[in-house]
Amino acid sequence: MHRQYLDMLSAIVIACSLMFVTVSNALAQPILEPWDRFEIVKVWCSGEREARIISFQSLLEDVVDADAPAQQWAANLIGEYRDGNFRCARDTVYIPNDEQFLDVITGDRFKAIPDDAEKPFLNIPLRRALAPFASAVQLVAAEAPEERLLAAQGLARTLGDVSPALIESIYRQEKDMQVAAALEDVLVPAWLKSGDTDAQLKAISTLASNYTRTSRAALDKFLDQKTENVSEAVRTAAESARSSVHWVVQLSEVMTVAYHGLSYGSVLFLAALGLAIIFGLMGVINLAQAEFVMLGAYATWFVQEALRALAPGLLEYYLFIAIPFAFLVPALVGAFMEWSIVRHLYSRPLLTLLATWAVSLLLINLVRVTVGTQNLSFFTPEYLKSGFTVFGEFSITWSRLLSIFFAGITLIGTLFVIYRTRFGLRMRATTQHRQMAGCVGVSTRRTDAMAFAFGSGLAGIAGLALSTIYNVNPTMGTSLIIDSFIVVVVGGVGSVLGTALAALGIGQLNAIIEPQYGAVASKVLVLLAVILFIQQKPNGLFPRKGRR
Amino acid sequence: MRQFILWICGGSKIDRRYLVVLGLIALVTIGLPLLGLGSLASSPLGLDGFQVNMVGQVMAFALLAMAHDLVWGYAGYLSLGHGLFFAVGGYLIGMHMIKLSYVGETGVPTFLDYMGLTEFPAYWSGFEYFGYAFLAVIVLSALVSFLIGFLAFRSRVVGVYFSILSQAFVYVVMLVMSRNDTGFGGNNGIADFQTLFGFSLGSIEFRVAIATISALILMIALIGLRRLTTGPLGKLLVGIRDDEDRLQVLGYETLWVKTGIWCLSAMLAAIAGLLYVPQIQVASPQLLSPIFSIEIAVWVAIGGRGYLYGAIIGAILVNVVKFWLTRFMPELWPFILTGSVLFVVVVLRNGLMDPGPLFTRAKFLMSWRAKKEKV
Amino acid sequence: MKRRSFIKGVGVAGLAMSAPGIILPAWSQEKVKLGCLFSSSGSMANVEGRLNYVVRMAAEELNRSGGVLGRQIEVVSTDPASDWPLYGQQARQLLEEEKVAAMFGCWTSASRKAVLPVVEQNDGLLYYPLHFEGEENSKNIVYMNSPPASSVLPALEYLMGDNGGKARRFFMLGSDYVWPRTINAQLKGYLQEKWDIKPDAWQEEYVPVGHSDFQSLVNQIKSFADESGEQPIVVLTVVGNSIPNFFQEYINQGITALDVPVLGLDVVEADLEGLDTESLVGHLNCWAYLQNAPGEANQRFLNAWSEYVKANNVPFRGDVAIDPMVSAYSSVYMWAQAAEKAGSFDVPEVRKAFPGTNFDCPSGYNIKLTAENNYVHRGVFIGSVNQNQGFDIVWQSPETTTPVPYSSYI
Amino acid sequence: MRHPTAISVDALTVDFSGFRALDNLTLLAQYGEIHGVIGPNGAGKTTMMDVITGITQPTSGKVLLDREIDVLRMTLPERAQAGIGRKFQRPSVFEQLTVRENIALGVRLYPDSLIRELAFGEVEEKSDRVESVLKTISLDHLGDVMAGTLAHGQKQWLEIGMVLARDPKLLMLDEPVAGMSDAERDATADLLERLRSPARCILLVEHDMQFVGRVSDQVSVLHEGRLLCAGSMDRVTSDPEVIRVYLGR
Repeated sequence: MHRQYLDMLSAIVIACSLMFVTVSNALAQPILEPWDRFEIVKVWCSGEREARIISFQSLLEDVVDADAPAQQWAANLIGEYRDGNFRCARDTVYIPNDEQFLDVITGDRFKAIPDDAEKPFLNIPLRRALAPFASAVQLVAAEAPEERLLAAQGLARTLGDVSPALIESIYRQEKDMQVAAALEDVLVPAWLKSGDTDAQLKAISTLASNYTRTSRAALDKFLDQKTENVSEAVRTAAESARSSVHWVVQLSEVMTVAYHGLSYGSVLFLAALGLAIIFGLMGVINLAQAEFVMLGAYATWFVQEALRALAPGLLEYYLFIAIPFAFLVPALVGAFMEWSIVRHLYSRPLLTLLATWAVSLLLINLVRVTVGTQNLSFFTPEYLKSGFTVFGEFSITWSRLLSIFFAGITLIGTLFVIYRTRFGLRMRATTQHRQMAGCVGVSTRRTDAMAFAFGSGLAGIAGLALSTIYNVNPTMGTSLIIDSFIVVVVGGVGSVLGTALAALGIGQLNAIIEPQYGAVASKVLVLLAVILFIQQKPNGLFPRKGRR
Repeated sequence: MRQFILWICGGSKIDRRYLVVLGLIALVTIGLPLLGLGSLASSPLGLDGFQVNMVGQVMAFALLAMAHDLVWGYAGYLSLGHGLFFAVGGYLIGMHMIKLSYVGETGVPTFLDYMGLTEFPAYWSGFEYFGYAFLAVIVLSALVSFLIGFLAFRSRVVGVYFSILSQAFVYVVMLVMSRNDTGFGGNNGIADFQTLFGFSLGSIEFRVAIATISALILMIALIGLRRLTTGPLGKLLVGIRDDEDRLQVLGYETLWVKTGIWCLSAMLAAIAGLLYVPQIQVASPQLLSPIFSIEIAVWVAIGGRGYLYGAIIGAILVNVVKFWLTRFMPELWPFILTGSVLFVVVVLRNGLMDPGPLFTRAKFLMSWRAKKEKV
Repeated sequence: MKRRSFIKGVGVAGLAMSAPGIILPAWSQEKVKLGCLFSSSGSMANVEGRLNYVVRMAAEELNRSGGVLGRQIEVVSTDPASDWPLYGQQARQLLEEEKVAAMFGCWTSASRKAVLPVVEQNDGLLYYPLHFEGEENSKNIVYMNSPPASSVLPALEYLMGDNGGKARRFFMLGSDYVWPRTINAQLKGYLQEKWDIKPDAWQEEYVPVGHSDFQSLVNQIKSFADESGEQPIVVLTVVGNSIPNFFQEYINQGITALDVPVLGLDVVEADLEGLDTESLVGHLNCWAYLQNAPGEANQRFLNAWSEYVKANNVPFRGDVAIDPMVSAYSSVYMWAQAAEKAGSFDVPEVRKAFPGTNFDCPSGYNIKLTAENNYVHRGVFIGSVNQNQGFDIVWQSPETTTPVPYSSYI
Repeated sequence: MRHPTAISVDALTVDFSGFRALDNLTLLAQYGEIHGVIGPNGAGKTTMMDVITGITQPTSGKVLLDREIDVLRMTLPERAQAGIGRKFQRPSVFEQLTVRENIALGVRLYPDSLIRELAFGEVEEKSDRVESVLKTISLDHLGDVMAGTLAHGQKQWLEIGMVLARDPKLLMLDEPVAGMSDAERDATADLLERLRSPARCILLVEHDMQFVGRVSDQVSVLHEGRLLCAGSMDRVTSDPEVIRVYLGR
């Protein structure tokens, strides 16, 4: 009896909701009554898009003058809806909520829900329309300023069909400065449209205060329109604002390119450093270096999985916990490789080239057979998600920043090891004059082994850093190896600083060329540049000086 | 008779192993038409089209390996970019075959079509004539190799540097050729060839013919290079490999000697490519992949460098095993390859042609262990 | 002395080995052989590798139900190692040495182009499970998947329509080879003729196959989006590992499907493995099969696959099924049916039997071949990334579409 | 009578990253004489030769052949062709070639050769030259043995022979008798005597003072990259500076 009644009612609701204005009035009621709630979710689950949008609208209007609990309920509801947590059943909606399901109408909790309860599909336009309303409702409902700030920023993306007047009124009462600022951004378009000069000036000053392409575009649009109701003062203000914004935007774009160069350079550096050290010490190019990078990444992954299983609490920090492992695993493999193969081939660098290539093939296939070819899934810690804007359009992504950070640390660490430790001393001695070092009692064999392990370990660190940027699979290294060779060649034999500079330089070159001429062209030009460079400086940036 | 054999061997004494390999190739040259065509083809000894085709490919690889050995084994420069010249030959003969199938009719292959071309661009003209194509192969490979060689040798890029640079070269060219706008079919390369010299590429006759020709050319090249390397130039090369400064102080423009050898090797590699592509019927950037170029060096290393015939043995051995394993135990192939490379490089060092180190090293290990026990 | 014989040995061994035909086991005669040409190593291994197992699975199913024409099926797998010419090489081997009745293989157009001359010269059969650029119709290849005209265009139409968000500006990003270029050529033609959209409304970028650093490209997408008020989308035709790399960067630079949705034409569930899909929700792809496809057939297939994975500890996820898997799976059945109908295994007969053969594909459609061409009629799905590394079905064609090998927009 | 100047080293300075190997060195050597160059280790004897042969590039200074030819402008081979021959300190003969082939390497010369090389041509008059050189260095009985198997002294002579083969104007010998038995020294001394000719200047770097005194007419003493003093052997040995340097008083 009750069920049928509800269905009938909902049918009517849907029917009416197609007739816009009348319907929105019809819904203009307090929203604590179960039936109203039911109407809302019913439309949201199965209504036409227009109907749903109208429903959002009316919900917003109702929320404004509803009491706190009702506001809270509405805010949660629309939030869950946006995040795709609805499970539409025949006569209600459930929301997954720690192991349980919450009936949004009655507020009861259930262990299980009917099988036919399914998740409504929100297509792109609907989600676009929904987003601003959701933010608006939360803006109204939320007490805490940070929540309201979030909501306001959400609105700043687009105001959608939310009425500017409403935001205006909220803005008027807003106490919190940040939120107010965010709201100004939201209101700019409205203000510009309004004939009112003060509003327009306010809008322009707001635009002038955030240096983005969008605000530049807005100003351009504003300046283009030939409307009389724009006063001279406004126009000049707009023009000056436009030019300043434009200038900063361009600067920020340059900065972006430079940053891209930096981050790519740091990747190159990480990959090439170990190579350079080993090459410098033993004149051996280790073609398996790229695979040590891969091993490092896999070690990181295993650490992550171990943490996931044993200490989920620490999972957030797996990247740092993994550092020693990412270093040690390749280091050990490297040491073994040195002991079993490389050391038998000193004074035969060319054969070593082939031997190490074979090893790289072996490593790739071992990993392929044991772990598989699929990309490993890495958990992205909160602190690595997205990034932040420095100024204008120049924004920095955390993961890239992390790799730069790692590169910096590695550089410092390596310099320390080489110039401040006895091992480093032995290494430098051996590098400069093998026999002599041998004579003064440096065990060159052990030094070589250690250095090889050290270089391999560095590659492992590179793998750790890369795991946050690229995806990890057995062949991840192959694309890196040649670029890092070029770096070593340019940097000069075994010079850490040389490697760093070369990596940065090539990174920049890439970043500058790629946007215009594409990835291939950048690689080609870089190589040509390197060849010409070698014509001038056959021994790289920092040749090892000394008497023959 | 003996005179003739000496002439073949070059130098003053008879080298049996060299003659064996030479004989082997001669055998293949004669055997292919006999076993591949005619009445014997159907006999249990007979070779079917696939086997003929495979022998043909291996012959082309052997030629390539020998060209590589000329640079590595004799001048001491390990090239990890010989695929570049191989590809020059391959692509140009490919252009020839494409052009052949478009003689007399309008229109262009799809990969040119994508670039919005309605007729062949200027640099394709003339490729319908084999003579022209062949000339182009020789000239282009010589040109490219001269450029690389001259730049590299002039600035005294040596040893590992040289290897890496050659690899970087082939890598970059691969990237360029993988682009569609380059006009050579991009990543797909150029394919669907129909005929060459009027043969249909699929026909057994053609396969036997090209395989035989490959073997013949291999034989001729082997004799030629053998005479070259045992002759005065060989001495010069040994000199360059062992102590280049010394030679220069003796007044040799080693730069030109090296560049000359490098170009010669490049041209041979290009010819090998020219023989290879009609047999696999596709010329794609894979010919330029760094891995392939390294594999060439691996053949030579396994066979043994500095013998010429060593390179040939290496190429035959590795590729036969590869063909065979990728079919029967695809999983095993990479491991076997790595295993054999490591064995040869670490234990044998000079390749199969010189199993000496095997024993000496064994002895060394023995004595070493004995010493350890004493201590 | 010793050495000489050693060398001779090498030579003889060489000749002997180069004739594996001799070494072939004899019993392989009674069984009928099918060949697999999917790489289990190299850059394509991650996606192609699964197809080997799917084909085996289908073959085993057929064998359990008595085989084909009373003969059991033996599947011969090879590993072309993602090396295009090697595909041709091994196709030749399968046809001329193994005498396989049909081959199932290739993912990239490059590999198919390498096999094409081989199958044509030997009059063999290749079942090709991927959707591709079309513009080809060989009598020796059965194209199991849709050409762009019947799969991509509907998806684009959807995105430009009301429910798709009225996309009007297009950033076309692809790997640099034939498939992406042809697709984009067709799209451009389509947009101009059907929607009268001007060339300044799109930007075309290509990266080398296997390109991994999308930093500056994603940045370009950003500025492309900011240029004008109209709704931009990305038409993504990069392949292989470039796909996850691209999405990783897309996430990192914080672009969502609400700002610039991505229509990933080669994106499959497998590519989302290892990505945090929360921030990818709403991006689209289009295939002739999606894992969430409704219907019994799909359930049966999914269960069979997950069991097969468990039983043979296959190194791939048992809970992920992608279009090419289903295509490869169906193709075995399509072949079996044709063979039964022809009452013979030799290709000309089988080919004659093609028209009318059909199969209840896991996608829920009854897919069929007609006399017109060698393209299988498939249904079309448009999927949208959901929170759990899968695709929700946004739209699916009422019935199978008629494939159009040669597009009119090119 | 004074012979014309063969080689003149003028204000030559060579820096290796910080360490100064040659410091404003000036040295003259005439045709027809055997000019000994002595000095303690690190005095810069070998470096000077390296500069003259072109293996090391000087920081500043001049080297003139026959008072006009600016040697520093030429490449290594060009210098050799201009008539500068040099025997290295450690014998650097090609051990995998026979003695005769080693000499032959010395005889045959770019550009006229390489073409013939490729034409497989043995060249008559040149092979005669090879034989005569073999006689001069009295290794004619060992023509066909591998150079690697020669005794140390014989290697030294062979290397001299290689250089000699082209009949250089300026013949630089870096420690030719190092590690030789007395008999071998005598032989070498005779060899040098035989090599002396008015058209040739022999620059002899040697530690063995007694040997230098025995063969050379002029002696220059180098110290820390500078010319300490030059003149006849007796004059030099009586020079207080030299004595101080050698006896470290």
